[in-house]
Amino acid sequence: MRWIARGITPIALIVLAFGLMWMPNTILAQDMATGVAGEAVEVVDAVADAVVGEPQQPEAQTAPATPIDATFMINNLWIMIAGMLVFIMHLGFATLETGLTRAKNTVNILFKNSMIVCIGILTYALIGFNLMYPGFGDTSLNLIPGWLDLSAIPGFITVDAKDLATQMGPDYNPGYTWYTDFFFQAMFAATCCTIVSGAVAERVKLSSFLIFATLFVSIAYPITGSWKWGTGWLDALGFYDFAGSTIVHSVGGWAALVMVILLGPRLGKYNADGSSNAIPGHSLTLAAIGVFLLWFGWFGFNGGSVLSADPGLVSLVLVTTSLAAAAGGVAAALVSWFAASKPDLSMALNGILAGLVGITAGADQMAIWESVVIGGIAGVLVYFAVIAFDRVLKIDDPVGATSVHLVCGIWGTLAVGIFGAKAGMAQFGYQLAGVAAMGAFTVAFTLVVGLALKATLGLRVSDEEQIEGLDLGEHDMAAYPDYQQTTIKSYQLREA
Amino acid sequence: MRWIARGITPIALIVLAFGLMWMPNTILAQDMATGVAGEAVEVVDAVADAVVGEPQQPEAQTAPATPIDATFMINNLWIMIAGMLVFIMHLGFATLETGLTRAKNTVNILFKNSMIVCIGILTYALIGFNLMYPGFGDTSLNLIPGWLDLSAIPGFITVDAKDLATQMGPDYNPGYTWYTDFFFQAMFAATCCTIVSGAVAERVKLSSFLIFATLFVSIAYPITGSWKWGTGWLDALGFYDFAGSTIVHSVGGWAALVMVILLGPRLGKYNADGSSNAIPGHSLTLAAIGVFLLWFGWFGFNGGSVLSADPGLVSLVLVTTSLAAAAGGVAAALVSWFAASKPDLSMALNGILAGLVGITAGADQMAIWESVVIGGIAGVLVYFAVIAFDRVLKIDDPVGATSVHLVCGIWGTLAVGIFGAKAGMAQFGYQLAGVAAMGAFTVAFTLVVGLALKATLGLRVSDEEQIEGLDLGEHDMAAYPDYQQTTIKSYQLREA
Amino acid sequence: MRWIARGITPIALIVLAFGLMWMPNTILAQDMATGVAGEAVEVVDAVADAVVGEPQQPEAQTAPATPIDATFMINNLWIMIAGMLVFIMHLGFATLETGLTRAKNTVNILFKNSMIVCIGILTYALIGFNLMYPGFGDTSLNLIPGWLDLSAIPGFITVDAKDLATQMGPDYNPGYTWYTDFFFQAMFAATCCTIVSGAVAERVKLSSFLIFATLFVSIAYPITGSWKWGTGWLDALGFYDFAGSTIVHSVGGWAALVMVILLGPRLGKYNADGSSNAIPGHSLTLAAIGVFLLWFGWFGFNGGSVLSADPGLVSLVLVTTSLAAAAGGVAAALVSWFAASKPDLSMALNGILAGLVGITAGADQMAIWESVVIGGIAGVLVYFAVIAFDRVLKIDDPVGATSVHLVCGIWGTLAVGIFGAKAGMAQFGYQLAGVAAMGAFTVAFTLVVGLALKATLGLRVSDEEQIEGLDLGEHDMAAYPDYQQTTIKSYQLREA
Amino acid sequence: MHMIEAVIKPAALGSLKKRLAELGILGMTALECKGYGKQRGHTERYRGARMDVGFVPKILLKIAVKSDDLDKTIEAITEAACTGKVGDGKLFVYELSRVIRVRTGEKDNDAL
Amino acid sequence: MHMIEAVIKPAALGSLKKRLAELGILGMTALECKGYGKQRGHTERYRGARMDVGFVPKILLKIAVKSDDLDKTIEAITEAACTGKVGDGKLFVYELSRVIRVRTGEKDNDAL
Amino acid sequence: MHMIEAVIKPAALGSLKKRLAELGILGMTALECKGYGKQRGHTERYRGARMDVGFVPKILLKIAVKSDDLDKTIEAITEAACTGKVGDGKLFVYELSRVIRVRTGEKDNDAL
Ligand SMILES: Nc1ncnc2c1ncn2[C@@H]1O[C@H](COP(=O)(O)OP(=O)(O)O)[C@@H](O)[C@H]1O
Ligand SMILES: Nc1ncnc2c1ncn2[C@@H]1O[C@H](COP(=O)(O)OP(=O)(O)O)[C@@H](O)[C@H]1O
Ligand SMILES: Nc1ncnc2c1ncn2[C@@H]1O[C@H](COP(=O)(O)OP(=O)(O)O)[C@@H](O)[C@H]1O
Repeated sequence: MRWIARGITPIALIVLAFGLMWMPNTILAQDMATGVAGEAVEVVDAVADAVVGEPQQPEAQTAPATPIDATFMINNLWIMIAGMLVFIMHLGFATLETGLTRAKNTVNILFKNSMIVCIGILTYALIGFNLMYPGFGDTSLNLIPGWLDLSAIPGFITVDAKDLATQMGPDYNPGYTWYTDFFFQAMFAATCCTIVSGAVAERVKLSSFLIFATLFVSIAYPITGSWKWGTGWLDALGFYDFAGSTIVHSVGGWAALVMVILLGPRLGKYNADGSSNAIPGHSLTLAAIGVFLLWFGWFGFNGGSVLSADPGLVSLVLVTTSLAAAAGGVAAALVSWFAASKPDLSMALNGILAGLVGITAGADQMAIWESVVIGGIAGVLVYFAVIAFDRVLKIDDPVGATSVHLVCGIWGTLAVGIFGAKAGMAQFGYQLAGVAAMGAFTVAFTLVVGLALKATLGLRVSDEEQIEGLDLGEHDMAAYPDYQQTTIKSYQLREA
Repeated sequence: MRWIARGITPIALIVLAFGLMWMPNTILAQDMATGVAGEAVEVVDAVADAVVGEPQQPEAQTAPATPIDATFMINNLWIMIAGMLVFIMHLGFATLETGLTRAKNTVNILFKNSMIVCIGILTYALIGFNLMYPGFGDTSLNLIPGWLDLSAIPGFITVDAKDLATQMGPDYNPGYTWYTDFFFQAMFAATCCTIVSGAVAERVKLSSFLIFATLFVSIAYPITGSWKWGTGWLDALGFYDFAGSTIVHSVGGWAALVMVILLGPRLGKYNADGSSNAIPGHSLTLAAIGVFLLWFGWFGFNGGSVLSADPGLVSLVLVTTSLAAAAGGVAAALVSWFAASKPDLSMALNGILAGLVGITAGADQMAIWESVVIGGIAGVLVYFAVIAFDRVLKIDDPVGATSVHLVCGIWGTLAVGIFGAKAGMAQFGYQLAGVAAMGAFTVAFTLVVGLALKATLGLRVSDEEQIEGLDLGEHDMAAYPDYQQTTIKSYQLREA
Repeated sequence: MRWIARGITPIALIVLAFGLMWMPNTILAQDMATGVAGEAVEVVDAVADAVVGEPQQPEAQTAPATPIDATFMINNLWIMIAGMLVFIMHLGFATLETGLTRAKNTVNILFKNSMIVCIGILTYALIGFNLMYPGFGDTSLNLIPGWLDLSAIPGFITVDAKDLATQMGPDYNPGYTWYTDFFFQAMFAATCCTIVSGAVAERVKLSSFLIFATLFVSIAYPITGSWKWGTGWLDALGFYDFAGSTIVHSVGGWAALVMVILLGPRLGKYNADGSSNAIPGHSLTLAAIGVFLLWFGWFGFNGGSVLSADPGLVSLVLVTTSLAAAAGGVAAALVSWFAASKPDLSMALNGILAGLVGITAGADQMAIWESVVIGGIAGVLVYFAVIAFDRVLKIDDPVGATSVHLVCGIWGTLAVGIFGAKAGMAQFGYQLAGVAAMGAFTVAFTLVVGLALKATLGLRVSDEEQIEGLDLGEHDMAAYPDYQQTTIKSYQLREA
Repeated sequence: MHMIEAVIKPAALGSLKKRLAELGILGMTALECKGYGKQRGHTERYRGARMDVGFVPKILLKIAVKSDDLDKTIEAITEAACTGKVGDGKLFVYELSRVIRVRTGEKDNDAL
Repeated sequence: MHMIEAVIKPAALGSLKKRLAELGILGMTALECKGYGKQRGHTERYRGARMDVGFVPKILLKIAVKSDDLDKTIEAITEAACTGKVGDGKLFVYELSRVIRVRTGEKDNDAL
Repeated sequence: MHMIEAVIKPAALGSLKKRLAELGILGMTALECKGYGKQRGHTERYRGARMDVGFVPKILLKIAVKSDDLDKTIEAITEAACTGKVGDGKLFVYELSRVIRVRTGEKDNDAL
C-alpha cells in the first residue's frame, strides 16, 4: 500500500501522457509510417544506398536527387550540433548538483536529473513544442490571442497536415529542418526544470517533484516562452531575450524560489537563533566538472540561439559568452577573496555560471567590453545573492540556483536595456515588463501546483528520511557503497 | 618468471602486429612520405600559409587552388564530428563500467578500456578497415565471395595503388574523404569490444582479455560487419541495420555472453542454494556520467551513420534517437518503480541505453511515435532481461552488457521488420537472418578463441586475486588511495 | 593583515589589468556600442527576426541581406567548433591534475585551473591576441622587428580603426571571422599555463602562481608564439610547428621545469638517502577521464589548426592524431609491462598524451605509419623521462607535465625534421633552432618572474600547510567532506 | 581513570559534544563504525536485486575520564544520546591503567 | 562482562556474523582498520615507482559478552575466522566494568 | 599483557612504526579517527559561510604488548610522536585479560 501513496500519482500521470500521445495518433500514424516516414525514408535510401555501403566503390556514387542548398545544410548542421551541446548541459547540471549536495542524496539527484531530461523531451514532443511555437491548427483554441494559444496542441509533432517535404528543407525555415528545430528546442526545455531540481534537493519528495517537473516543462515553460519566442505579445512589445536569461533562467529561478519557500529548509540548516549552517556538498570536483560542462554546453545554448551558422554573429556570441563567463568567475573569486580573506572555489564556480546566465539575454548585442562588464557584475551579484538568500532571507538553496539563475537571469535581461545596441529607457522598460510578466506567471503557476501537491501527496520527505538520506528513503540504494562515509563533521555541532 | 606466463603472450602478439604493420610498408612508405603525404602537404602549405600565419594580413589571402565543393565539405565535416562523438562514447563506456563495478577493480577496468581504444584504432588501420570494406586488391583472396574476402588485407590503409587525390575529394565518396571514412569507422570498431569488457569485468585475466579483444576487433567484427556494411551477402539479401543494433551491439553482446559463460560468475555472486547476491558498483555518479556521455556520443553514432549531413535525415535520426532514449529511460524507471516499489537508478540508466541500442537499427526508418514505442519496449525488456540473466540463467554480467546490447540489439534489429517504412514479413525474415548469421559467427569465433585462451593462459584470475581486487593483482596499483574503503557490507553476509 | 601579504598582490594586478582594459576604451566603446556592435546587431536583427521567433511562419523568411559564401561559413563553423573542443581540454587538464594529486589539494587545483581559463581569456583579449598576431598599429612600437613587436597592444580587440565588416567576412581571412580567430586562439593560450599548474601542484602558493600565470599567458606565450604563428622570424627561417608541440607544449614544459626547480620537491618526496617516494594521486578514474577529454579536445587542437575545414587535411590530421595517441598509449603500457612486470595505468595514460603532444608539430605532414612511429616513440620516451626526472634529476613533477609536454614536445618538433614531407637536415636545423630559441626565452622569462616572486611573496607554502593540505591552507575548504580520508599509507614509513 | 566507549547515532554527536563541554570534558576521540543490534539494517536494491544491509552507520566515541567524573559523564551521555528509539546505542566502560599526554609526558589524571 | 576485540580479514565477516547469530549473540560493532603484522603488505606501483604498503585492510570487530559466554564466543570467532593463513588476525579480550544501554538505561548484563 | 591505544598525528605514523620495529614490536592495528581536544580544529568556508570544524584527523594506533615491554614501548611512542605542539596526542593503556592468535589458536603472551 505504501508505494501507492508515494508512487502512483506520477506513474498515473505519465502513463496518461503516454496514452494521450499515442492514442489520437495511431491511426494517423499508420499513414505516417508509410507516408511521412516513408517519404523521408525514400530520400534516406537514395542517399544511404549511394553513400553507406559502398565507400570503396566510387562508381556507385549518385548525388542526392535534389541537391540541397549548402548554406541551409551548414545552418542546419550547426543548430543540430548546438542541440547536442545543450544536451550535454544536462550532464553539467547533474554533476554540479550532485557535487554540491551530500553523498547520501546522490542517487536521488541523479535520478531526478536523468528523468527530467527524458520526461522533458517526451512531453515537449507531446505538447510543449507546439504550445510554445503556435501558429497552426484550430484557431478556436487561440483563447487569448498572444497570451494563451492552445491551437497547436491537438497536433502531435509529426501528425498534422503539414507536408513533411516543406518541413525538411529551406521552405520551412532558412536555418534548419522541423526536426532540428524540435531537437534544439526540446533540449532547451528540460533545462528550466533542472534549475528547480537543484534548489529543492535533499528534502523534496521524488514523486511530487516529478509531477511538478512534468507540468512545468510541458505547460508553464512553453506558455511563457511563447510570449517571446513564439512571437507572442512580449515579442510584439519589444522585449528582447536572445537565448533565455529570462525565458529559461529566471523562469526556472522563480519556480525554484517558490518551491524552496513551500518546502522549507533542510534539517539542520538553520539554528534556533536564526543563524545559518553551511552544509557542504560531497565533491567539489564534481561541481567543477559540472561548471566546465555547462560552459561548454553554453556555446550551443547561446551560439545556437543565433538560429543559423552566420559566421559573424555566432562567433561574436561565442566571444561575448566566454568573456562574460571569465569575468564572472574572476569577479566572484576576487570578491570572496576580499570578503572572506581566502578565495572560495564554490563561489568562483558560481561566478562563472552567473556570467553565463547574465550574458545570455544579450549575447548578440554586446561589444567585448560590455560582455566583460555584464559578466563581472553578475559575478559580484551572485556572491552577495548567495549570502543574502542564505542568511538574510533564510532561503535554503543547496546549489545556489536562485542566486545564479534568478538573480543573474534578471540582471542579464535588464542589462539589454543598459548596455549594447538596444540600450535605452524604453528597452529597459520592455525588459522589466518581460521579467515581471514571466515571473508573475511562473510564480502563480508554481504556487498553485506546489500547494496542490503539498496538500495531497506532500512535498517534503520525513525528517527520518532526510537524516538517513533520500537515496535510502526514495530509492533503497547507495551511490558509493565502497567508500567509508564520514559523519563526524563540524556542523553537527550546531545541529543540536 | 611470473610475468612471462601472464604478460608475454599479449605483448608478443602486439609486437608482431606492429611489425607486420610496418615491415611491408617501409619501402612504400618512403614514396609516400615524399609522394602521397607530400602531395597532401603541398595543399596543406598552400592553405596554411595563406591562412595560419597571417590572420592580420588580409592581402596575403589566396584561396585554395582547387575550390572544394561546399556540400562535400559539410558532409565531411559532419562525419568527422560524428567520429569525435563516437570517440567520446569510449569515455562513456569507461565511466559506466567503472561506476558499476567495485572500487578495487577500477584501475583494471580503466586500463582495459583505454587499451581497447588504442588497440582498436591501430588494428583497424592495420587490417580491420580493409577487411570490413573490401573490393580492391587481390581477387584471389576473395575466398568465399561475399562471405570471406581477404583481398584488402595486404594493403595497409595508405599504401595501396589508389591515387590519394581521388581519396580526398568527392570522387571517393560524395560524403567524405578516405581518412574521414577510416576515422569514423575506426571509432565504431572499438565499441563492440568495450561491450565485452564490461561483462567480463572483475575476474577476467588482463592478458587473455587483451588477446581476445585484439582478435575480436581486428578479425571477427570486420568480417560480420562486411556482410552488411561492406556490401556483403546480408546486404544483398535485404537485411537492414542502420547504425549497428546488430552489427555493433548484438555482436558485442554475443561475444560478451559467451565469454561470461566461459568465465563463470564472480566469487560471492551466487550462493550455494542458487540464489543471487547483488554486488553494487562503487559509484552511481560515474555510471550516470557514462550514460549521459553515451547518449551524447550516440548522436554521432546514429547521426553520423547517415554518412552525410543531409538536413532532413540527420535531424530525423537525432530526434528518433533522443525519443527512444527518453522512452527507454522512463519505461525502465516506471517498471522498476512498480516491480520493486521504489525507482531504481541503475535500471533507469540501463533503460536509456536500451532505448538507444533499440533505435539504432532503424533510426532513419521510424516516425516519432514508433521511436517512442521501440525505446519504451527496450526499456521494459532490459529490466526483465537483467533479472532473467542474473537470477534465472545465472549469467553474471556486472554491467548488464548482455541485457542492454544483446537483448535490445536483437529487439532493435527485429523492430525494423515490425515498425517503420520497411515493416513487413519479408523484412522481418531478413532481420532474423541477419541476427542469426552474425550471432552464430560471433558465438563460434568467441568460443574458439575463448576456449583456446582458457586452455593455455587461462581466462580467470585466482580467487585470492579476486578478493584482493584486480587492481593489485594485475597492476599493483590502487585507484583511490586517499579514501578509506569500506568492507563492512551486507552481501558479505551471504558470501559465506 | 595576513591576507594582505597573501592576497593583495594578485588582486591588485588583476584589478589593474581590468582597469587598463576598460579605461582607454570607454569613450571609444560608446561609439562601438552604437557603431561596431550596432552594425553587428543590425545584421543580427535581420537574421534573427527572420529566423528566431517565427519557426512556424515560413512566409516571414527573408534571407540575410548579403548571402555569405558557404565555404567561408563551413570553415568558420569548424574553427568555432574546434575552439570549443580546445576549451574542453581545460576540463581534461583539470580532472587529470586533480586525479594525479592528493585529495587534500583538490580545491586548490580546481581553483587554479578554473582561474587560468578565465584569466587566460581575459588577458588574451586585453593584450595577448594582439601581441601574438601583430601587424597593425603604431609601427614605432615595433621595437625589434620580428622579435618584439608591441604595436598591436594599444588597440584592444574591438576598438581599433578596422572596419568591423571586413573582420566578419571572408575579407578578413578565407577561413573565419576575427571573433572566431580570437575565440580559437584564446582557448589555446590558456593551455600552456595549465601545463605549469600541474607541475607545481601541491606546494605552490596560490597568489604567486596566479601572478605568474597571468604574466606568462599575457606576455611570454604571445611573444614566443608570434615568432612563428605571428609570422615572426622563426616562421621566416623555416621553422615548422603545425599546432604547437613547441609553441604550446614545450614552452609550457620549460616554464614548468623552471618553476619546479625554483619551488623544490614536495615534503616527503625525497628521502635523506636521495631515494624517491611515490606519492599517488587520489583518483585514477579522474585521471583517465582527463586523458579521454584531452584526446577529444585534441581533435580540435590539431584539427582546428588546419584553420579551415579542408576535408582532406583535417581528416588526415584527425587520423594521424588518433594513431599517434593510440601508439603512444600502447607503447607506454608495454614498456611499463616489461620494465615493471605489471602494466601501469598511469604510464599508459601518460603515453596517450605523449603521443598526442608528439604528433602535434607535424600532424599534417605525416603519413599513417609515421604518425604511429612518432607516437610510439613518444610513448617510450615519456616512460623513461618520468623515471629520469623523478629519480635521477630529482625533479618533483606530480603529474609528469615536464615528461609529457617538454620532452615529447621537443621530440615532436624535431620529428618534423626526421619524418614526413619536410624531413631533411636543414629542416631539422630549423626545428632545433625553434626549440632552442623558444626554450631560452621561456626559461629566462620564467626565471626572472619566478625569482622575483620567490624574493617577494614567496613561491612555496609552509610545511605545515603542505601537510594539512592546500585546500585548508589556501581556501579553508575541503573537497570531499563526506568521505573518510585515509592517512594510513605506506609512504609515510619513509617520510620519517 | 576510566575509558567510556559510546556507540551512538551519528545525529547525536552534536548535542552530545555540547553537553560534555558543559561538564568541562573537552577531550574525546571519535571513530566511524557500523553497528549491528536490535536496530535492523535496511534493504537496498541494485539492478533489480534486493539485499539486506545488516550494519547501520554509527559513531564510536571514546572518552577517557577521571574516575570521579565517570558517573556524571555517563549520565550526560545517556541523556544526550537518548531518543528512545531502537539503535540509540550502548556505553562500554573499562578501567585504564595509564594515561600519558605525548606532548608533555604528563601522566594519568594530569593527562586528562 | 568482557569485550572481545577481534582483528579479522574482511572476507571472514560474513561467516563470523552468521556463526555468532547461531550462538545468540546479536550485537556487535565493526570498524575499518589496517593491520600490520606477520602478513606482509604488498608492493604498489605508481608512475614507474615502487612502494611498500605495510598496512593491510582488516576489520576490527568489537563484541561485548557476558562473562559466561566468553569462552564459547572466542571459540566461535576463532573457528569462523580461521583460514590457516598468515593474517587471520588476533583476538584481544578485556574486562568491562560497566555496560549501559542508552535507550533504556539498562545496566551491565541486562544491557547485553 | 597490556593494550596501548595511542592517538597520534597522522604525520607521526611513519617514524613511530620504524621506532617500534627497532624495539622488535611488529604487530599493530591502526584506525582513522578524529580527535577533539586542546588542539582546536580549523574554520572552513563554503559558499560564503563559515563553519567551525571541531574534529581534527588523527590516527588511533592499537598495540598489544607483553607487560614487560610496556614501559619501553610507551617511552618509544612518546618520543617518536612528540613534536611539542598541541595535538600530539595521548596514550591510553589498559590490561588485556586474554589474547588469541586466530590462525594457530596460540594464547596470551605466545600470541603476541
Ligand atoms: N554486544 C555488543 N557488543 C558490541 N557492540 C554492541 C553490542 N550490542 C550492541 N552494540 C552496538 O550498539 C548499537 C545499538 O544497539 P541496538 O541493539 O541496535 O540498539 P539499542 O541498544 O538501542 O536497542 C549497535 O548498532 C552496535 O553498534
Ligand atoms: N601486537 C599487536 N597489537 C595490535 N594488533 C596486532 C598485534 N599483532 C597483530 N595485530 C593485528 O593482527 C593482524 C594479524 O596479525 P598477523 O601477524 O598478520 O597474522 P597472524 O597473527 O595470523 O600471523 C594484524 O594485521 C594486526 O592488525
Ligand atoms: N579525554 C580524552 N578521551 C579520549 N581522547 C582524548 C581525550 N583527550 C584528548 N584525546 C585525544 O587526544 C588528542 C590530542 O589531544 P589535544 O588536547 O588536542 O592535544 P595535547 O594532548 O597534545 O595537548 C585529541 O585530538 C583526542 O583525539
